[in-house]
Amino acid sequence: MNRGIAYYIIGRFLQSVLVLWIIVTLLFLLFRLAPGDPIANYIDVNFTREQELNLRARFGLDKPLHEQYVVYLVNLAKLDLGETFSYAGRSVLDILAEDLPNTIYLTMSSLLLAYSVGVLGGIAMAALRGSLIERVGTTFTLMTRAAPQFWVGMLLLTLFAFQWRLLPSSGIGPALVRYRWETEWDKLLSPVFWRHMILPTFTLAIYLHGLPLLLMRSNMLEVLDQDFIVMGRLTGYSESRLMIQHAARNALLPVLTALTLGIGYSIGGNVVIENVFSWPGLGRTLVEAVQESDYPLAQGAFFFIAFIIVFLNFIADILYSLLDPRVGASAQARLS
Amino acid sequence: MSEALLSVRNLSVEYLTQSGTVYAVDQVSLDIEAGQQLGLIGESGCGKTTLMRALIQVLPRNGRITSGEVYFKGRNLLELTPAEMREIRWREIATIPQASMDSLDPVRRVGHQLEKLLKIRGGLSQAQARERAIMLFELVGLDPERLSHYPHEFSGGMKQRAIIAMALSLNPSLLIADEPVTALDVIVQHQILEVLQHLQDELNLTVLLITHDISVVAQLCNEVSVMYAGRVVERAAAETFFREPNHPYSLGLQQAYPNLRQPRDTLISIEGYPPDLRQPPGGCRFARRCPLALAECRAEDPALREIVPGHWAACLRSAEMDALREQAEEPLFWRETEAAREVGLSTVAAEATDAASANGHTAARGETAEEILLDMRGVSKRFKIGGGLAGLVRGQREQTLYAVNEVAFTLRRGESLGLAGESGCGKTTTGKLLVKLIEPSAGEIVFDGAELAHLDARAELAFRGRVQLMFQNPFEALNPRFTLYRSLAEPLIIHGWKDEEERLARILDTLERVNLQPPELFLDQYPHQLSGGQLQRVVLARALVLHPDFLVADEPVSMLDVSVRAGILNTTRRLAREMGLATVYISHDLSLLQYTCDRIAVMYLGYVVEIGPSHEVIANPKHPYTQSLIAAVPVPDPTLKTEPLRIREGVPRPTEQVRGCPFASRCPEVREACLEHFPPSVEIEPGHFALCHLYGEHAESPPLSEEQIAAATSTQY
Amino acid sequence: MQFRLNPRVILALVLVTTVLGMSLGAVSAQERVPTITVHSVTQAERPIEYETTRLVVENMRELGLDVEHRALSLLQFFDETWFSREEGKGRVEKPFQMTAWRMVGRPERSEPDEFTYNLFHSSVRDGGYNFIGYYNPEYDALAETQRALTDPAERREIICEAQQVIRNDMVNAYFLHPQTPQLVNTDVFNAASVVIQAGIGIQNFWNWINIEPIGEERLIITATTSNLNVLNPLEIAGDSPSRVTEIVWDRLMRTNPDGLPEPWAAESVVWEDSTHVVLTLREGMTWHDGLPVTSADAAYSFEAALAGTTQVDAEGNEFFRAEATDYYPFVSGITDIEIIDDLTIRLSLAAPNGAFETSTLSKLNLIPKHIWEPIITELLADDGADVDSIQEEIPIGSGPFKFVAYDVNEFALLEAHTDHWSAPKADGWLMNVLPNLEAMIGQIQSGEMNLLWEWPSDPAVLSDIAEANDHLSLFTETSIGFQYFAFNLRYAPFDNLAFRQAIAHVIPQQFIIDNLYNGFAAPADSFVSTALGYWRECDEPLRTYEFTIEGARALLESAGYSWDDEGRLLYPAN
Amino acid sequence: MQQEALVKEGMRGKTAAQFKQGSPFSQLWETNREVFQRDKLALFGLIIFAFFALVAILAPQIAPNDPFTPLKNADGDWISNTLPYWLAEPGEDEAEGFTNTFVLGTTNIGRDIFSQLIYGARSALLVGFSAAIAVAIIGTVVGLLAGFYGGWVDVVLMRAADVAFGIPFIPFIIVISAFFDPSIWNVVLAMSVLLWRDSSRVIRSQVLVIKEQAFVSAAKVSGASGLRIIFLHIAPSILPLSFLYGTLAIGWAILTEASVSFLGFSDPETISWGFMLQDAFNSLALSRRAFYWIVPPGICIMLTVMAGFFIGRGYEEVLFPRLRRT
Repeated sequence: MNRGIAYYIIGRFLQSVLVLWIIVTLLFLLFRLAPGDPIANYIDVNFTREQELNLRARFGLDKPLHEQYVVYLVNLAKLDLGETFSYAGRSVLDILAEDLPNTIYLTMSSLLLAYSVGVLGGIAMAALRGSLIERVGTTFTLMTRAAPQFWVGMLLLTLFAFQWRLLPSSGIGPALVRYRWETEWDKLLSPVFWRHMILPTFTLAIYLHGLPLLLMRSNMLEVLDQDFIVMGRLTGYSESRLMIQHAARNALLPVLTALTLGIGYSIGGNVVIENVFSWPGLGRTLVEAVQESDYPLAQGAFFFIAFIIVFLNFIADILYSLLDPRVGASAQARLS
Repeated sequence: MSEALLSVRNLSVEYLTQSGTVYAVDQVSLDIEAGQQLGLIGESGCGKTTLMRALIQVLPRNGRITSGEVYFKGRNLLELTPAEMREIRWREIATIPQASMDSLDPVRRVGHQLEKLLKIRGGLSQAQARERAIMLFELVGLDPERLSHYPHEFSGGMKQRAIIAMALSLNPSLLIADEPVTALDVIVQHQILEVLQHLQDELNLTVLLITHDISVVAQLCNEVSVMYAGRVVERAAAETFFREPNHPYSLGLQQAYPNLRQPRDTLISIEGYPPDLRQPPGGCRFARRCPLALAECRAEDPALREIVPGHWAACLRSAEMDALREQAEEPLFWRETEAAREVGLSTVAAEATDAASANGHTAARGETAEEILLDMRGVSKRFKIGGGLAGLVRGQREQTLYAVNEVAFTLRRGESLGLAGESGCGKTTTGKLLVKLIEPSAGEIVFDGAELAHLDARAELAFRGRVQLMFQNPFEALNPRFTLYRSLAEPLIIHGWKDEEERLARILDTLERVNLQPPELFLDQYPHQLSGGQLQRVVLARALVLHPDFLVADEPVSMLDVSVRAGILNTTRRLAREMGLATVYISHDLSLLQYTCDRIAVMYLGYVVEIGPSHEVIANPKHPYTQSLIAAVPVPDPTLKTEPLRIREGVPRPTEQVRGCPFASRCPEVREACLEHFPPSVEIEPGHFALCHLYGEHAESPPLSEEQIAAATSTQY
Repeated sequence: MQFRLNPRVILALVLVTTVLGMSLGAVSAQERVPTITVHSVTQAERPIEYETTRLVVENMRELGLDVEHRALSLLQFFDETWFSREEGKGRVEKPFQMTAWRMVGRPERSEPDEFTYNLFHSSVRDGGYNFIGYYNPEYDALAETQRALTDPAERREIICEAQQVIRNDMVNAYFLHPQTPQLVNTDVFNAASVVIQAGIGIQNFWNWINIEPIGEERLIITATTSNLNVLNPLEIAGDSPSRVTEIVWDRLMRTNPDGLPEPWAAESVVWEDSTHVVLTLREGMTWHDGLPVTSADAAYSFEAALAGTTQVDAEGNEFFRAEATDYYPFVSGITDIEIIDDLTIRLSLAAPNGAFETSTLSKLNLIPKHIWEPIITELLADDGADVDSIQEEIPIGSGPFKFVAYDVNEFALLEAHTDHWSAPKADGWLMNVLPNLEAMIGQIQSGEMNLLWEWPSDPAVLSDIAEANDHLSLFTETSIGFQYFAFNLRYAPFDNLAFRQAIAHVIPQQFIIDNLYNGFAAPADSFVSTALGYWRECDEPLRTYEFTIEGARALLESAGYSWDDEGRLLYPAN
Repeated sequence: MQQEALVKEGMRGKTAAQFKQGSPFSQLWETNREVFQRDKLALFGLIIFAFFALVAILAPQIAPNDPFTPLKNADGDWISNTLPYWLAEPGEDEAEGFTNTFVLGTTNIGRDIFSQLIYGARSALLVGFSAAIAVAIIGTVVGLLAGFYGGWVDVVLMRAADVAFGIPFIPFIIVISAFFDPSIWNVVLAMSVLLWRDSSRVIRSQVLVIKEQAFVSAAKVSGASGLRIIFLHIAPSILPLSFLYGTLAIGWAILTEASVSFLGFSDPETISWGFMLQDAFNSLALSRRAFYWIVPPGICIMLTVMAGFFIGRGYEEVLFPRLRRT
């Protein structure tokens, strides 16, 4: 790794920190300046004024805004996201740490499925360009991208869970099984968990496969027109070798970046599906927290998701610069 | 012909496009014998690349071969299965494709690509492949260490060498090189040619060289074929071809471009452009542009005939050619072609003025009589890249690019100055400084007595009305969404010409001056409806529509086909005289500058290393760099072989300022003093300056030893 | 990119137009009744309440009123109603005028004191439940009197009178008590063993210990849509956690299925006089960790609820900060706790309290001193934290079910405490959190769940399911909770009785019950549910307000209201 | 020959007004026409939009019933959970005291689903097009300014875009919808605040390319002001890109509005397809297998979003001809 890339990574890192700081500040302002009292819903109707003041003090809401901001930043830096309103005595981090793995399992399995299908499909579509199969295939893919995810989820739910009763409709497993899962490994090794994951995973994958497929297809078409592929043809390499080893490899780079970015966006975008399937993940917690006006939790969940997105955007950039030797240098080459 | 290695018979290729079928190659026959080097010359769009791709059957999806045979070592390639054809490719026929800069897979190391080729196509083991790769790199003059580099780490010349190495990797019987040196700097170009020349001599290669540049053919080939509009129009041994071209087109091409060794006062301009191959005209396809065309030329399609043994031409008048040749070499004669008449070149006025100015241009000028219009006083331009908060968040380290350094020269009214140098030497930046597109970092530019940096808004607008720029790429120089009328009216509108009729009158007048006739015909057109030559005339018209005092022409013809270059140069030169315009030409091409300019300044790494009267600089170069540049220019004459260069390719990046001479790292004459002291600007002849220690107080400084040179240059290269 | 005018700007515009309109109409002496805003939560949050409001708003318009229906998310809804009672003192500028409201039927609300006193006593106007601002000294007296009476019959008389006053004053426009449809899987449980608590339904303590498994499945599996976010005996967190706490922790008394208190963990409850009561614990009770339940534990349960510190607020006023905020009000009347022997304690009250057995002895959870004393001591030393920030790793109680596993907002799993003197018949108890109703009915049908008690949606769906599935039996019980429209009595036009009565007349009670509730509701006319039979056995029936728009108009007319040319309602001339 | 003909036509005497002024935007129309002429799917997309636009405009005329008011039978009771007439048992309706003319049946509180579907087109198109316009305008302006002026302007605007990229999209819209008035405009506003990020980046890089083209330098050399260059020379070339991102934003906006409605954060006073699905989901349409209620709104969303995609693809093919199929 040359110095150019190292410098690039440091620059990108600082940039990510800057972006995160701005997001965090916006988040702070959003939650503090929004209409409505952050603890309104939490204040019991029987509260005396004193009790209310006390509660405000407990959540640091009695201080002037700028002091609150400093405290907030310091706490965030310590990864202290505060205490929830609605979960007694539990820290936001605690709740989110419990949700995060579930969200990650769902995201990763659906992305894995979607991207394997998408990449292979994209290569196939590029190879079959102009054919009827390609036209039907891409139109179908466009349809899946146009259909609301939750609606697809609803239809799958109706058919597979309610009509045919083949698959469980919600959650990650019955409590009687779950309470024996002491570690994440127990959960991951349990077939029950995987059975519960099938419907939400497929629902997400149906939507997600479109991007890699279309991207792969257009990248392939673009790469296939490039001079080094012509060169490959001139050198007498076979079409299939050119397609897979040369074109696909080059076309794959943007797809990989899209995947890395996709992880972040999926974690943010799974909100709807997690709610349809009552999947105990970050998204469901976020929606519940917003509905319950549990401000610290909503803010924490939002921050968590934003953090993951910014982090993965950073990783995507780095990955791209490592995978594509041109990028690191392009920061320098941009000079002339 | 029986022993021909490759024999093409009546080959036709078509492209199916949305706007109709393009008959790109029409009944072409061609032979290459083993050990022969055949140069295939032609303008862009004449079908030479299509022909090449058809030979090895890698046509684009919409192309197809409609007739003909291609015999290679006795087998008809067109009858082979795709798998058999794949076997032939590279093993038997290797190709250096056009735009080979992008022909390497950007995400794999060059060595990997080469070794993989050797393994898969050559059947070598990894170790053998490695060994052969090293050998090949050495053969083409590349450091084998570079095998582990990525393509983006290679300079253009190095990439081209790598491609040549790949082409040679399987010992092919035939090497096809498609424009192998196009878009390379002249020194690099020369070196690649040297490599090819060397390989030809060493390996006795059979080569099919495809190029638009007859100089390259003159240097590399022993046989020449000329293609025009999908046909071969002439075929001869190289020496015959250059001595006695038979087809008028060949003759025109040879005389259309300035030749450094045999300068001419006026060049031939082959007006017009090749016919639309969707509907090829009946009769001779060149007739419209041919000064010798007769009525029957439009009716009868001439076949390729052997005039004398070994010399073939497709012209009805080829028999009379020896008699006509002298007449055909007269540039004014070419104004009589049908295409030229259509654009109004035959008008008496244009003819007279062009000729007059052409004849007058070399006359010595009284230097005192003319006032100084432009004065560059120690102008420097540095670009800061990266750094700061912006650079930090973008991940860019701060770097300073010393693009232009202490450039000083003056320009008088009506005078023309040429800026020469390799790409990256700062000549374009200097051009931008001259027209105030960018501001200098140091120094002053004084235009007509006013310092450019301190113009107020009104003065700046006035300045903008007096200074204009002409661009390299005419296809980009006009807003594609504007009609030409609008494009030409823009400067007038900006400069407050409110009256539409006055504007129109000025525009029409200017279009006429640039020989676009009748001007009304062009006003409603969009840029994409015009040919490159026409567009460049429009660009010139736009530059002149405000009647400026000063014009900067940045590579004005480098994007154009050879046949129309001369027309643009002639017109520009004439108008500059007519309008008393001071002109700065920027070009990498010294022969062009010699043709157009009173004085030439040679730039290197942002410094003007030599400046003086054109004929002086060309005929009697003082600076070692200028000497190298001139030596590197290929000559369109097979009898004049160029000398090997003593200078290395590759301009270092000007990111640090050296203590000594900026050229020291490449200089064949480098002395000890060159590393220590910045060279003085010495006036060797009146008005002829060189920035070199060879002529200054350190002239006696001892030359460096080989080791010292290596040490001095390793830091930069 | 201004897409929309700020609602406040619109409001301002409306006000300006109104003022303009009024000044134009100044020729006529009478003033138009200004635009009325009726609040409700959004359709997404409570669809039926929302639809009801829409319906009533439509009908109010028939009276010549300009009515705006303002549907808000819960948070904003509370901001603009509960927290905006008085001009200038609320969270929003404008105090609320009329809002859809509901009181949920919780077991502790079977005791009429809660509603009688808290909803209408003038002392709780500013911060308490009397957010409508009802002020009637005559009523205040009734509410205070019933508190002091310990004789049920005497109390009933007063409570009947109080109901009359509220009904006649049309303080709140009641319209129905919801009936929650509930399902029990009778393949799993003996249908005869199901116990229904008056005004509550099957989700009651008695049912949990009585319901009798008859087959392989010996676990009660139920579900809730609401949060299950804390299991803490000193906190009342909500409906679902209460289901758990009431069976994990025992209580000295329990409200029986008819809504009346009876001794439970206390073998006897003896009133020495109206302010002293002696409680004797049953022998042999044990905590789930095996230690015996003693009088010290019982006494500590009260002490823990009373624990707190005196603090000073930002303005320098002293105030008492209780650790167990939720329970402190129930025990604040206790002046002394005396341990008499291992099983007996005596409580002294500051004043007689007729509701003490129901609202204190039947509510307070018995907690083990050996676990809670260290916790409370630590909390008292710490300024910031309350007892509600405590979540035990393994909660220990002495109730008939003991804790096995719990996952916040996911599930709570309990097993039978077989050592309990009234051990449950089932082997265990599991409650899942299932916010998704589709999942809930899927599970009840498939047998993954065998008892459904919470159903916040269309009741017809459940009755259809019960009909379609032989193994599911439908139970319905009228709730002690009720739906109503609350008026802000402090301001015009709702300070006028005739006006309020007219509004009451335009609520299509039966239509709502038939269409929105599909019949699963009972008409309401008072804050005491008809499900609480005892407290409704009054001499005089309550006044009825039948649905009649014509009648409402006639009522308004006779009270001096009139209509202008555009049909808009005008205030009476002074 | 040509020349003579021209002179005969009297071209020499033509006045300035007779030549095309060649407004820089005049070719935009050409580009648009090219998109729809070249690409049948894009044309199909346009037809879908036109169809839904017509439906939206004529909603009060087409819809047989008010979308909100529950329908009542002869007894005044709501006609709830009625099957579409083509699925219902004949005669059942008469027995219940009404005539079943409902194309898609009724909801659980007796609202006409078909009428809701028709009115839903209004909010879908409203959301889609206002978001598209906002995205196109913000993205274009930001991209133009950042690309043209570079330097600090660029850094600030592109960091703002990075921030927008870092903000989780749906959660952000949920939070905004929950905190402020539940209104369709807040959803549009929230989307506009984020969605410009893609278009601005692409437009910026396109501006960087165009800015380097010689005709822009030519304008500068001629003394054209920055604004003149931006609006006359650069903007017309990047407007098709704005259209492209605008059309893509239509789909995004409709999908997002549907998702947010589905989660219950939308304006309860506005019928949208997402709201209908939310209503259906919460009213247990799934367990009733009320496909006539669940499927049509989803299809409508899908069709409108696809129409946006189709048109977007049409633009893409014209703008980035490399992807063109040959």
